[in-house]
Amino acid sequence: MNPQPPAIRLEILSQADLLAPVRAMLISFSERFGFDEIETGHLALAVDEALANVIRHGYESRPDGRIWISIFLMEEPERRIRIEIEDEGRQTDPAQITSRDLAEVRPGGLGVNIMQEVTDTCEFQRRTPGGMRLILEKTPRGAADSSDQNHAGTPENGKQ
Amino acid sequence: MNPQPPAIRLEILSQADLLAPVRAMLISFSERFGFDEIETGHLALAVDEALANVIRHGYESRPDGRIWISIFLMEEPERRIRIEIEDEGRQTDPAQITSRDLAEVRPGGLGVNIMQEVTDTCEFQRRTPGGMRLILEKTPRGAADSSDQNHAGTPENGKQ
Amino acid sequence: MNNGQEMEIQVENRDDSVVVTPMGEVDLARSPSLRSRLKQVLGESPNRLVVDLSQVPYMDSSGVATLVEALQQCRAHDCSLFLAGLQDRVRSVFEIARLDTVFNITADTTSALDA
Amino acid sequence: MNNGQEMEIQVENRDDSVVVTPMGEVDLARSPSLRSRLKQVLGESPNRLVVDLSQVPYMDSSGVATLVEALQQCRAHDCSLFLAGLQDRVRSVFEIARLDTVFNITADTTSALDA
Ligand SMILES: Nc1ncnc2c1ncn2[C@@H]1O[C@H](COP(=O)(O)OP(=O)(O)O)[C@@H](O)[C@H]1O
Ligand SMILES: Nc1ncnc2c1ncn2[C@@H]1O[C@H](COP(=O)(O)OP(=O)(O)O)[C@@H](O)[C@H]1O
Repeated sequence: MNPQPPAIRLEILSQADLLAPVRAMLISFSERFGFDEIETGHLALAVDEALANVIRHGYESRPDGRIWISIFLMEEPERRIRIEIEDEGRQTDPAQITSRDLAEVRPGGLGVNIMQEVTDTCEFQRRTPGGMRLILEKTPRGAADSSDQNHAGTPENGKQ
Repeated sequence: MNPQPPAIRLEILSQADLLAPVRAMLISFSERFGFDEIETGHLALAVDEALANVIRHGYESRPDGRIWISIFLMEEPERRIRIEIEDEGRQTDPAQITSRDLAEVRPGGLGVNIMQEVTDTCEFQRRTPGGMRLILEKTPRGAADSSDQNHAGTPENGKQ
Repeated sequence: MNNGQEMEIQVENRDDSVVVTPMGEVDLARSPSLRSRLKQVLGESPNRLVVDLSQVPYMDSSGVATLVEALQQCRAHDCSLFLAGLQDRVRSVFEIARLDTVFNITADTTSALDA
Repeated sequence: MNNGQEMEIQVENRDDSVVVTPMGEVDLARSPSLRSRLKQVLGESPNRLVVDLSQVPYMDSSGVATLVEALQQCRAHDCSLFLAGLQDRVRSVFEIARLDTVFNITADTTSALDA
């Protein structure tokens, strides 16, 4: 399913302080992969929300859980980034992890909404033997347009 | 020797494009750990030089080698960051990995000098069964202040 | 880690209004300190609370949730809440969460104080 | 990856001087493109080569080695090389490598062209 190894695989402890370094890495990485500034921000946000949920729900805010973040660059059938987030925490039925109705104004229940909104794929799975896996995928907007690989839409070309 | 698990452990492929994301992560991480801006820049530089050497010498610029970067936060006997960089590449006698005489002006041979200059510990080891391990350690200046650890001779103090 | 959780937050009183200015990214590590500061400020029953977000380059749903909670407390105590000076990335999070029409959002603190 | 290796480099001819301005971080991924651009520029035998580093926030030893190589080529061809507008972090790398006295380093491109 992922024939190539991940370009980067990160293992972090379930500590909120580590969210900022992971975001910084992801922003630098996805800029070079051809995502524009807004998409890059959205990717970092999606991963941040996912990790925050693992810390709060998967590990109930214990600081010694482990979380793995794997980043794959895929070219087929279309150019995209795939990020897998895995934990050994509490399992939840994927069908139960859903976004709430946003009409009601209350704190909480926004993370899954945000992740779904800013990515192309957002899929939760149970891992064997324990923990959860979340798969996020996103294609750069520049990737589809005008032909094969000339990346006319990437930001570095837009900057004169 | 490292009783606690690393706060972050990264696995990357031996590709020069991945140096920038690793630096970005490290800068964000070490800022929060109490390193000032100059020290943060130096840490990122030391790790960048170390990874560049693994890519060029350890893996002879092959893109499919794996490199592991583990970041430990140590409090005893003094507050410091410890970064271990491990590979499965060509082994070299640690005694042979030395800095050259800087009096001779020529390209190359600067990386090990730089690493030694900007860190407190810079130690190469052979890994079993293969590859190399580099241990870098650095204490934030703020940590020990006023007393023994003020690093009066490092270049950042020479400025202005 | 060091003091990564501690976030610098400026608080300024102007007549019966209070301007709260968090400095830096608001994520799961930082939102608890914003939350407790807002609670403290609201305890002094201001008529108007302005949260100046011009120094916040990044906010995730934990930050948004903190502000929604402040909005509920404001509504319960007849205090008007304004969010001022949102950077594009932060505004985009409010839009995704469909909260951009729920909050009073102004261009800057001055317009919030004049509103 | 995409075109992470490709670095934007501006080249401007002024009389018999050339000003080369690399844009962005110069690390192992980027220094080969700086190297080949400098080679190409030196092939046209300018009297003076100014490398404007004001747009370079970061440089590692692969970038420094690239500039040392350019210095050697300049010396062999009677071209004078200037490094202009170094940011503090980049200057610090030259200091660590004891190369800050080997290169002609000027505050900006104008002073390099006037020198
Ligand atoms: N990693 C996870 N492990 C277990 N349960 C989760 C995980 N992520 C989300 N959930 C469940 O999905 C619900 C919705 O998540 P979210 O939209 O982020 O809102 P919130 O976390 O504020 O409740 C959570 O309340 C939780 O029950
Ligand atoms: N990770 C490594 N694996 C094997 N040999 C290394 C490694 N790092 C450095 N070396 C050896 O140490 C020497 C000095 O390294 P360095 O100071 O970075 O200069 P350069 O890489 O430009 O030669 C190298 O030429 C190489 O022989």
